[in-house]
Amino acid sequence: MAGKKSARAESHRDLLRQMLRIRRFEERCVELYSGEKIRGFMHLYIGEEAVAVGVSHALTADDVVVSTYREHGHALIRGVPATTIMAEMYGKATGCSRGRGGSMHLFDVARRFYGGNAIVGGGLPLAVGLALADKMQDRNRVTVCFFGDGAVAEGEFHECLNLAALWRLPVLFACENNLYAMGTALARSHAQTDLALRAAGYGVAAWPVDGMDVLAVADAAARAAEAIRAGAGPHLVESRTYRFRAHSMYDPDRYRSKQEIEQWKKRDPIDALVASMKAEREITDDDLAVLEKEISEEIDHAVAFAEQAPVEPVEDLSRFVYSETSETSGRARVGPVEAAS
Amino acid sequence: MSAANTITYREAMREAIREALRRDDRVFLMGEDVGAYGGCFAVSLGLLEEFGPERVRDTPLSEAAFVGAGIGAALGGMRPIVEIMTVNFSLLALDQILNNAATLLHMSGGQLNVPLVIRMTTGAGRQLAAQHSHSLEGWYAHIPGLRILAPATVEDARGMLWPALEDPDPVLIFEHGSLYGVSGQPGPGQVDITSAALRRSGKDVTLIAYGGTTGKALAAADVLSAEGTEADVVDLRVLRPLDDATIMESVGRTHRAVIVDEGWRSGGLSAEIGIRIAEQAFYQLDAPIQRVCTAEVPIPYARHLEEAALPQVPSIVAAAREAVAS
Amino acid sequence: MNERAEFVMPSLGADMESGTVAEWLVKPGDRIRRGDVVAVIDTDKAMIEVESFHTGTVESLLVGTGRRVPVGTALAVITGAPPAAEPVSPEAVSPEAVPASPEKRAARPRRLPSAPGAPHAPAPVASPLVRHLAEQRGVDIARLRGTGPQGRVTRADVEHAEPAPEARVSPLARGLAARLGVDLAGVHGTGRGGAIRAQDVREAAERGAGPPPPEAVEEAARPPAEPAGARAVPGADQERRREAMRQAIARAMARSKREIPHYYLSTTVDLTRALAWLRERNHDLPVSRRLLPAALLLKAAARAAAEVPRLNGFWVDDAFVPGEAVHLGVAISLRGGGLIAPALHDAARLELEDLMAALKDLVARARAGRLRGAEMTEATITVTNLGDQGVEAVHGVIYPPQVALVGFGKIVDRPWAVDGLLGVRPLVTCTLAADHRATDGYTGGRFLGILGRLLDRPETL
Amino acid sequence: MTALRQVAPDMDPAALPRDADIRDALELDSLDFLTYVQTLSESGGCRIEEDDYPAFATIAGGADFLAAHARA
Repeated sequence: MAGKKSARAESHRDLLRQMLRIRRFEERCVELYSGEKIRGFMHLYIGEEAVAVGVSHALTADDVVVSTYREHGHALIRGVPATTIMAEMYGKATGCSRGRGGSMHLFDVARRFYGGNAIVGGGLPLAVGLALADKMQDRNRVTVCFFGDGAVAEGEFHECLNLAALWRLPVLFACENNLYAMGTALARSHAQTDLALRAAGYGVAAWPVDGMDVLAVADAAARAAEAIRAGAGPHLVESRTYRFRAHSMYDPDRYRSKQEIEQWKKRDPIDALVASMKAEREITDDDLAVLEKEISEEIDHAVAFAEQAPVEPVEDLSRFVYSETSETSGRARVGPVEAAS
Repeated sequence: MSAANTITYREAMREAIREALRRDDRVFLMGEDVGAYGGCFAVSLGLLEEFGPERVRDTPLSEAAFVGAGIGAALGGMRPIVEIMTVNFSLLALDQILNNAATLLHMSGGQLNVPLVIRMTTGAGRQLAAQHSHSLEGWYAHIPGLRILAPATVEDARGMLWPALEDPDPVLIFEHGSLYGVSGQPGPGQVDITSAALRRSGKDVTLIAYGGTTGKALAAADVLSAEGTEADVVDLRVLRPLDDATIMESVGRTHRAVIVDEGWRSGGLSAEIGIRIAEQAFYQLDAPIQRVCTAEVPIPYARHLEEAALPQVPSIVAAAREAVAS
Repeated sequence: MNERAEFVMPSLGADMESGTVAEWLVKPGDRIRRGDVVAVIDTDKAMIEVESFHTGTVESLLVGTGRRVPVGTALAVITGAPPAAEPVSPEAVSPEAVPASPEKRAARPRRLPSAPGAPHAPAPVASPLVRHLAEQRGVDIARLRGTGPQGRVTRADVEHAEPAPEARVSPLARGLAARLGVDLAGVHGTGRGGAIRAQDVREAAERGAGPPPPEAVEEAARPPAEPAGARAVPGADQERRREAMRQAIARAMARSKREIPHYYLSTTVDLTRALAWLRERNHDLPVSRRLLPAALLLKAAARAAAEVPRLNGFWVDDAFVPGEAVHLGVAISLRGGGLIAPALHDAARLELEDLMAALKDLVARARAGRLRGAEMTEATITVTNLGDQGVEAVHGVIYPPQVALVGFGKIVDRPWAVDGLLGVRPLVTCTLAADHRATDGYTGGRFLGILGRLLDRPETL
Repeated sequence: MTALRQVAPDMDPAALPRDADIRDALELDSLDFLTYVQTLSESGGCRIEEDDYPAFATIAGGADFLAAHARA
């Protein structure tokens, strides 16, 4: 009994820790962006942490993640080091995409993190293909594809749901419904705002879930992943969530009211988990302080790493347009997944 | 009529796919109607029966999804051959081809290569009108990260697929619709996918063509030869990266260039080749560069209008005469 | 504000220590441009047209015709034009163009301006204002007939002149004209809108290079007592020149044998394919466009020199200086004795037809005594072909400061083993004399190997 | 004769026997000889193939050839 309870507490602490890592990391990003260390588009995940953390909780290290341009959180909790993520946002050579990607295009094949895709809906077919490869090669993996409510309006969403269902591919469609496609509210762009119902039309099992409750998300994702691994084909989990900050650093946030934002902030997923853990006596203020300190040190380290990281030489500008193996060793055959693992 | 070992371009392509499916179990073919129907142009006829529905996959009419899935499968260690019915339909998958296939390697700092082959039909000449007849390979040749092939001969149709599958990066193969019934020698096997080929040698003028216009350029060279003008015919074969050396070598000998391109003239491949000649062989030119391109209209249906819109042997001959005279 | 520069007696070869002004082609007050031919210099070996390295106005001539002066002696003073009308380019007054000592000058071959066009008529006189106006209006002042005092071009002349039509010249033709020394102004274009094409330039070169008209020849052959044509040399003088040339050759060859440790290699090449190819090629062409085997031999030598750059250049100050391109010296024996080896400019890149035209032109001008200065100094390697004399092999003496000399003998039919069978084949013996300070026998052997291979594949030449 | 004077201005071709080899007598090299043949071909308006060159080795041979091939 005590063992089970402590395992539960451990699991909760891990969920909290991951959410806090994302939150604190992004808060530092805002500061660095304002200080012109980070440039380009930067989309923050603050408020939505429960979704990434809950879904990822259901995955093993072997599973694959395809993400969006709001992917700092997904990358962090899939094990991409904070150092290489930060260096990437600094545009440095030791960044996880060697300075070619920036905030929107984080990649780490060794962690099976197939990137930030900045075309809304563009990652969905990739996920379907990755799952197809797994199926054809008899690998029992789940491919998770994160996408937002905006992507549900794209043709690629419908094509991919159909194709994945048709071929019974091991894809977990993880919809992060934060109610706004940039500035367009869900009700202004979807005739049917219950997005999970869309999946039903393709014979895909789908569950809507409270995206501000990390335990609920984790539970739904675990059930979906289990079914997928059992060969039941694709599943969709729609997490209803909210971003506390504007769409990107450029966004004046004119399309929603202050009251609405404040309302949602009362349901902050981190506060909610902390409250429940305290009630269950799973965590103390001292524990929390230690956790915060650890995370702060991790982020300090990442910033220091990025600050001193070298920049990619301009002479290397046109590298990685074609595979270097093809130029140097002629017709070498490279399986990227195998090569990286 | 034909020699024993002569096959059609269609058969050559089918043989190439069959060989690839046999040689490497990571290879599979997918696209609209490639299975039960046998391929819109009957290229994959019989392959479903031979290899089964896992490796010869009919897809829904979802170009973005199945092209993107091909990219994902390539990332996952497979070697997909994706067939798109015509180049016009490929526009539905352009997002995936440009924003993912051509871009992932660079955007990921070298982590993700995409060993994918996409085949599609291109070109006019079959009265299929304006949504099945365009030559948009020049658009694709604009994109860094892709290799663009245009097999013009049975030998290339037979030999280009395997090296394309061995290429660690995405390769697009454009098959001109008018060529499927053409017969020829399949050749000994593999060919390179890096160079242009000199299909005929002459000293007076260089005709630069590719894919569906190569045969027309050769026919024009015959006409010219009867008039005493000997033409070099360069078959580009690879539209990206362009084999500048072969082009410049030829123009360096003949000092006159005629570029034949079934694409539209404005902002197209012919413009690219023309300016490269100006950049690299300006002092070799003894006459203005000539171009024979498709008229700047959507391809019309009526036969006489379609014929008038496309590069034809007489227009190539006329351009060559102009180059030699001016 | 005005720059003053001296036009000096140039060094036109390692063996030239002095020269005689045979003729002035300009007079005080004439406007000249860099590259214009301004004087004919008698170097003992040939009459050579010499170009100016300066743009400006001839202020005075310091040395009269017939006076022999050492290399480096100032011959004329050239004053630069006001910058507004004609900026003097920096290179025109750079020290490079006016070498300090004859020794240095003789030793270090300079980058010379590309061969200028045919001799220009003295430029008409005009004020800076008028020149400026002409430039603005696109009028070529050299084509105007001046109506002012002493033929001076006036403002009204320019204002009434039609702008010179922009000549349509293909890029290839323009480059060819520069290489062959053809003045485009005199070329008739046969392309659309009168565009000048390569063939037009070749034909013009052919005409320009062809033998002088019979009248001129007769005039030249008249007894010395009679007044001679402008550039004809009186007989006694000719005798003296022949003697002087002998002396110059003696000096150069003695220096070569004294300083250069020669090594010699030779190889025999089967010309069956080359001659068959040549025959096929010449078959349909008029005589004027036919190639001689010599053109193939020269082209092959130039290409081989391009591939073995250690043999193409100069030995200067105890070090090898590679040539910037293959300027192929061609040993030309002069009728009546003597030898001269002017250069075919950038011969490795000339097409065969152009090389043939250039060769005809060069030989004709060498024998007419009308070579240009650059042609006398720029050779980076020399070829001597004594085949016409029936000689089978030449073991030559290198022309310093070059480091190699290629020799071709007579093409002779000889028994030759091919694929184990004896056949009669046309053979030529190719020899190489090379400077052992610059290269070793291995390099020389490589050169002959490449030469042989090139001659076996004439279509690639 | 004019053609010969062009290539060998220092010689007097009129003094040559009609059957002497002009290449030897006038010390012509192959380029001179080509120029000679070219001049005759152009002035005579007559096509001369490479195979015909040997006929031009003597003045008599050249004259005979031209007489036989000159335009009617």
